[in-house]
Amino acid sequence: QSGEVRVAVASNFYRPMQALANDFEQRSGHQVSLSAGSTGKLYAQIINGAPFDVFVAADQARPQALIEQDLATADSLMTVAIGQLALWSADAKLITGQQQLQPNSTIKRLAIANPKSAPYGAAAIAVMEQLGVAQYWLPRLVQGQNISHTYQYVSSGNATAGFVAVSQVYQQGRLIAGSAWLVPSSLHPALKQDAVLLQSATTNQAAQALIEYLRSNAAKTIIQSFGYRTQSQ
Amino acid sequence: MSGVDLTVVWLTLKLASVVTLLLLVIATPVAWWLSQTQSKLKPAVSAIFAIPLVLPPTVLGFYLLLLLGPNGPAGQLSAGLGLGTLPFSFAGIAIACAVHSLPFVVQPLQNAFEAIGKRPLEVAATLRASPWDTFWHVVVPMARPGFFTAIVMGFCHSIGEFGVVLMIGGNIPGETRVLSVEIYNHVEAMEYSQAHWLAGGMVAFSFVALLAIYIINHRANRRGTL
Amino acid sequence: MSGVDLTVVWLTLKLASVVTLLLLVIATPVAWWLSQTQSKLKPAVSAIFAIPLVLPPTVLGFYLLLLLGPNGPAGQLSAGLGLGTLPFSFAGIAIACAVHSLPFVVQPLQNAFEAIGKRPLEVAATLRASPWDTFWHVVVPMARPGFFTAIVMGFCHSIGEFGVVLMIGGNIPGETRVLSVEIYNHVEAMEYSQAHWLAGGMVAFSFVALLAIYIINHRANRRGTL
Amino acid sequence: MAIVAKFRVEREGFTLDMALNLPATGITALYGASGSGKTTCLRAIAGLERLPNSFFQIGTEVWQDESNGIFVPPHQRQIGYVFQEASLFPHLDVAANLQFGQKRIAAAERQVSESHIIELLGLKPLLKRSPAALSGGERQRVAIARALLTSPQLLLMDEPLSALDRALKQEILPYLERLHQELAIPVIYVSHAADEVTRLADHLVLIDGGEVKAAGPIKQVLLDHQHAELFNDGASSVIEGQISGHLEHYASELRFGRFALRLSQQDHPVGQQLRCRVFASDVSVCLTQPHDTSISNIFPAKVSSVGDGRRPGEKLVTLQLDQQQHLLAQLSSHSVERLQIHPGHHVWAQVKSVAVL
Amino acid sequence: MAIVAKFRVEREGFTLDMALNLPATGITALYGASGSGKTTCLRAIAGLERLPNSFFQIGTEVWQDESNGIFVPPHQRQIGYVFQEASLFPHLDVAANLQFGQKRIAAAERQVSESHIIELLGLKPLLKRSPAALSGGERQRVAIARALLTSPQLLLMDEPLSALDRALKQEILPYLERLHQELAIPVIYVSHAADEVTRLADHLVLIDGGEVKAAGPIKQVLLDHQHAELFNDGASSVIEGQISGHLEHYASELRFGRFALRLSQQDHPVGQQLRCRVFASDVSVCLTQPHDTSISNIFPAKVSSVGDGRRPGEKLVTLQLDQQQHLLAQLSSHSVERLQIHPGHHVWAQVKSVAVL
Ligand SMILES: Nc1ncnc2c1ncn2[C@@H]1O[C@H](COP(=O)(O)OP(=O)(O)OP(=O)(O)O)[C@@H](O)[C@H]1O
Ligand SMILES: Nc1ncnc2c1ncn2[C@@H]1O[C@H](COP(=O)(O)OP(=O)(O)OP(=O)(O)O)[C@@H](O)[C@H]1O
Ligand code: MOO
Ligand SMILES: [Mg+2]
Ligand SMILES: [Mg+2]
Repeated sequence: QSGEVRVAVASNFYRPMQALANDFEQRSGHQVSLSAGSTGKLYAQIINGAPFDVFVAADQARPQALIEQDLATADSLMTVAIGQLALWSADAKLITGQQQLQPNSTIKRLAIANPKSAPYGAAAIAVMEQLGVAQYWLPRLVQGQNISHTYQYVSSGNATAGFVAVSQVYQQGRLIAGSAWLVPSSLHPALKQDAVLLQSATTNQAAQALIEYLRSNAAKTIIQSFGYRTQSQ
Repeated sequence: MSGVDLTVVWLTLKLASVVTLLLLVIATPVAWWLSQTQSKLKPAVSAIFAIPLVLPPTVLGFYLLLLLGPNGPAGQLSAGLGLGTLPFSFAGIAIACAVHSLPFVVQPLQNAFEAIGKRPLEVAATLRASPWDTFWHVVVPMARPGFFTAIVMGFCHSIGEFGVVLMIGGNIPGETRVLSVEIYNHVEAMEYSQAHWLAGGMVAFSFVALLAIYIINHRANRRGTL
Repeated sequence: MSGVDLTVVWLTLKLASVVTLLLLVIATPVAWWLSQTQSKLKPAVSAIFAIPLVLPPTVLGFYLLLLLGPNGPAGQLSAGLGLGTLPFSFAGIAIACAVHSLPFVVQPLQNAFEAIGKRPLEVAATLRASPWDTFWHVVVPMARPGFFTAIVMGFCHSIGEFGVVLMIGGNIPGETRVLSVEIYNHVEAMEYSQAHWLAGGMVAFSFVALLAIYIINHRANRRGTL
Repeated sequence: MAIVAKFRVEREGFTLDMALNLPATGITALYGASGSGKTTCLRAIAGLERLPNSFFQIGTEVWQDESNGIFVPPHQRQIGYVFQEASLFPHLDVAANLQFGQKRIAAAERQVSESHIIELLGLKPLLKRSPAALSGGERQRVAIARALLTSPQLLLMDEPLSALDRALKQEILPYLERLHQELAIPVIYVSHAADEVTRLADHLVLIDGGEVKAAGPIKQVLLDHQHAELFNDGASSVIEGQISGHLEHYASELRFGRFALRLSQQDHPVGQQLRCRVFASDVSVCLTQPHDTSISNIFPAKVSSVGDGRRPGEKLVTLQLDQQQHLLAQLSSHSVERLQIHPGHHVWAQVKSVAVL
Repeated sequence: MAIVAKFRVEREGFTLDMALNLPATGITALYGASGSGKTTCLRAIAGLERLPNSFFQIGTEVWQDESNGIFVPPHQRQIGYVFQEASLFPHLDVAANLQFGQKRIAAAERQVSESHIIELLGLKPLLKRSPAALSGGERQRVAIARALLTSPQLLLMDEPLSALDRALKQEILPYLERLHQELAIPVIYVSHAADEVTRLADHLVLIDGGEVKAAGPIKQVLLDHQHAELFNDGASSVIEGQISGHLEHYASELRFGRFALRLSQQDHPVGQQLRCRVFASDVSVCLTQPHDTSISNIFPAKVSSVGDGRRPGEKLVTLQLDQQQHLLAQLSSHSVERLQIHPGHHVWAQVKSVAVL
């Protein structure tokens, strides 16, 4: 019989999650309802009794913290996707590679996500440190609250370029607009996004089915099509 | 607009209406007390009722979440009374929203009440109207501009309410996902054209609605006092 | 509190003060016009000035970003005037914040102006006061409760302003990182104890500040009219 | 029935300290200079001002007795109040203003006819107007009508007629008189206008600097030379009598003691008690009985005293008609000297005009 | 100097249509029933009400001429205005209210002494008070002082004294008179009180239903029987003469034509023009010259007409003293018949009292 599963999903993963949910609903007959929010907010809501079954975070820390508090089941923990970082500009000619990150760049203002709350932001800082240009960029940064704000800063031209998620600027493996440099994942800690089944949903078969589904290859194909990498089993 | 969006619009209007009603019920006696009292507590009470303004909505939402959640004192009380907990329910966002908009409603009412002065109350008393009667038949009609402002501000602010609702409500479709949250969802999903449509529609609708009530109010004012 | 936090507090107070001033400068003539006009445009203008209430702050911020950005009409104008673009600057968040808080300031002022009635203006005219003179020496003092409310609401709302600032500001330390954003960041980052300290401090400080001005206002009221 | 009141309050530069003992019938005038405390006293009676250590009783009902913690709030006192500044409700039209109080009393208690009052006060064309579209006098008339329509047990009026012109006053005054005669509503009436007071009042309370300087039946208070200065309307005396007949030439005759006074025609039936006021300035004196004069009211009298008038060169002469009745005459010292008017002399008092009260 | 005004406006149930041509000197009274349009007219003069198709000119200054698009806003008209309801600024204390207008005129133009006015109107103890802590009369006095302190070119007063008691009026009236004599400020004065009007006014405009019924020098207007009803104060006549001497017994003598009138003592020097009002009700008639009467003013006169008085049973008799001077006498029809008073008869007019204007 068909059940219902309520998913709290980090905003950056909202689009792939919609596609995943559609596919899952067709396959299983279960109903999925999505609640998007920042990872930190969703976490705060869950520890205060939010009625969610599955939590798809933007990082690994929050699902881990839930498991430690016995609010999520440890055996359900999985890495759903691994984010990729891109230096992107709305200007089609601007970004030709990492050289635009060197001092005296044509980039006037560089947008990143808030490194404190968004993993993509922390990753961007790591990249700049790796390249030894962090000191140069620090006073030239603007921070979006999350990766979606960051994207908006760049796409509206307010920031010349910014570190965004590949998933935001690529579709079917092609850049949608502007110019970009795909940041090698070796330059920053992996942007692993974990999902977990919440303790309150251990008897919810639809929720368990969704966790199962997320591990499936079908799901991975969809996730990859949004510009994420997935973990090999 | 899709079927989902209509639910969202409906929920938004319902929220704004419920909150406005709630606000009037709470703010009217508070504002009246503040306007009439000689008590030394007046500044303290006034300050308390202005506090929700100072806190960022998300932060306010966060603390309301802590307070009303299953571990919070208010949450334990409401659970103990068999009411369950309020966050992530329509009642929850309505209450949170009301807390956040309270100052916008208390202030204009208080100003309107104070502007009436003592004389009309005295006249009403000499015409045998009890304080309660006077309140309804003299104070309320004479404070009409204040009520009008309070209602417009309370209603509009509830429609635009976002941070508190998102925090307390949890973006749950059909229950707590209101228009502002839906626009946020579209933006997050990079569905900008939908976001533009929704936001544009919201502005257009609000403008027409506001225009209508301002025109009605304008007429009523002309008919009424100078 | 750390050194960083003090910068943030300072910036927040500066923002709120600048915005409040800006609001008074913009809202006072608008409210005065609205209170005096016989024009048919009155309801339309009123409605326009209420619109910022309806839009969720983040959405408003989003559109202001588009409008003020280098590709937006306002941005091109400001760039053409050699002013650069406004987003990610203190001036930018101040303007955005002012747009968002405008209704809270226009409304109480308008109500206060309307409550004065025509007679004091007539009396002032027969005592040789020009309209300008009358405005400053009769209207403003008589509308004191309205100005008080407008200032409190504008100032507090600017302190609590969040969505718009977040969007337009870019969280630049010392420039656009204000208290509300800082607390929000702590909440997001699971740094709850820092969030509690900051939020608690903010509430406590605001309460004391509000209490002080309410007490002063209370005294002034007593001394003034009945 | 009596009204007993004791009010005391200290204000910056003003102390009110009044003890009043008034009959709870008829019209009592509070008369005094600007700032003497009339409005404060009226407000205290209505309960609008709760003065500490005060007491107010009307008949058997105690409305305020602070020593026993009694204070009946204003809306439970069956009063009508006409404020010094007509205070109409700006959000109601004239008709709704009128009905405001009337609606709030039981139908059985309504003793005042709405249509009658509307006609009397000429409010018909104003009923649908907003108070802002009324002239000053029109506003005041509406306020009077509104207070009357609550059929009060006690009517308090703070200079209700001062915004009205004489013709309107002349119409309203008899109505107020009749009202209090027919309905026996006691009225406390604040006025600056001596003619209103003398016409209307049965009792007079002279107030000065927050204190009661004199109180009593108007005839008594007015006759006392001492109060002429306070009352400020020129000395006068009051004649009370019975209508004894209606004469040709639109005249009526009032009998008092063994005398008769010729008046302009009165509507009242024969036998009706009537009160007239004779200003000292309207009384002249002849040594011999005048015959071919247009003055109709001439009485033999005995000079009982000669006092100083208000201004130098003026004398106030008290003339005794009989045991009961005195008349005051204001004469120039010149005439007093020329005619040798001294106490004990017999003269003829000519009364040029009489104001029926 | 003259004031020329033409105002027209239609309101629900009221039409104002006035053309006025007044001297821009002295005091002009607007007199009329409640709702007759006095306040509207005054507001139009001040420019507070901008009536369409209207015109106003004072001296050579045109303040309003709609056909030429001229409209001087109120604050540029050098007027003083006392509103019907004292409209003090609630946010200012009495002193600041007084200074509000004074501060706004150049020091050189200040012709009215602040300390003098404060003393005259007894405002000293009130200076630090808030308007809310004043009695009704006190508020009105502050409003009068405030208007005077702007040293206006034209003073507009809307029933300024109706909230004041007689004693205060008696103090303020002479001041207003002197003010307009010394400073030559023309005054337009709305009043219901006939005694104020006759005392103060040089010109009288009778208004009824939004129209001017009569206008002219007060002596002329009052003498016309027709207007007695409108003026509503009882008929009277005005005597204008010169003080010819001060007598013993605190009396003065006024010479008019070949007659002399005995008055209470006047402060004015010999030679001073003076105006008195004689109410018809204060004049009685004898067929033979009375001798032993206290009435000092007795004149031979010829009956020139006998008309009906205001009430049945009353006659208004015009007595001619000489070519110039008439006196009105109000007699009962009874007396007229008894004494056979007909036009052409010679009688003695006894004037019991005279009001110095
Ligand atoms: N805004 C208005 N709309 C309609 N009628 C009005 C308005 N204002 C005044 N009136 C009417 O105009 C007439 C004249 O009013 P105005 O105030 O000039 O009278 P007034 O002579 O000053 O009377 P009062 O002695 O009672 O003050 C009145 O009948 C009044 O009802
Ligand atoms: N709130 C107050 N504070 C201080 N003094 C006051 C206050 N209210 C009234 N007074 C003073 O009390 C005195 C009496 O005032 P009240 O209004 O009773 O006078 P009134 O006799 O009615 O005078 P009027 O004839 O001028 O209306 C006045 O001197 C007034 O200034
Ligand atoms: O989806 Mo996030 O947690 O706002 O980057
Ligand atoms: Mg009074
Ligand atoms: Mg008037």
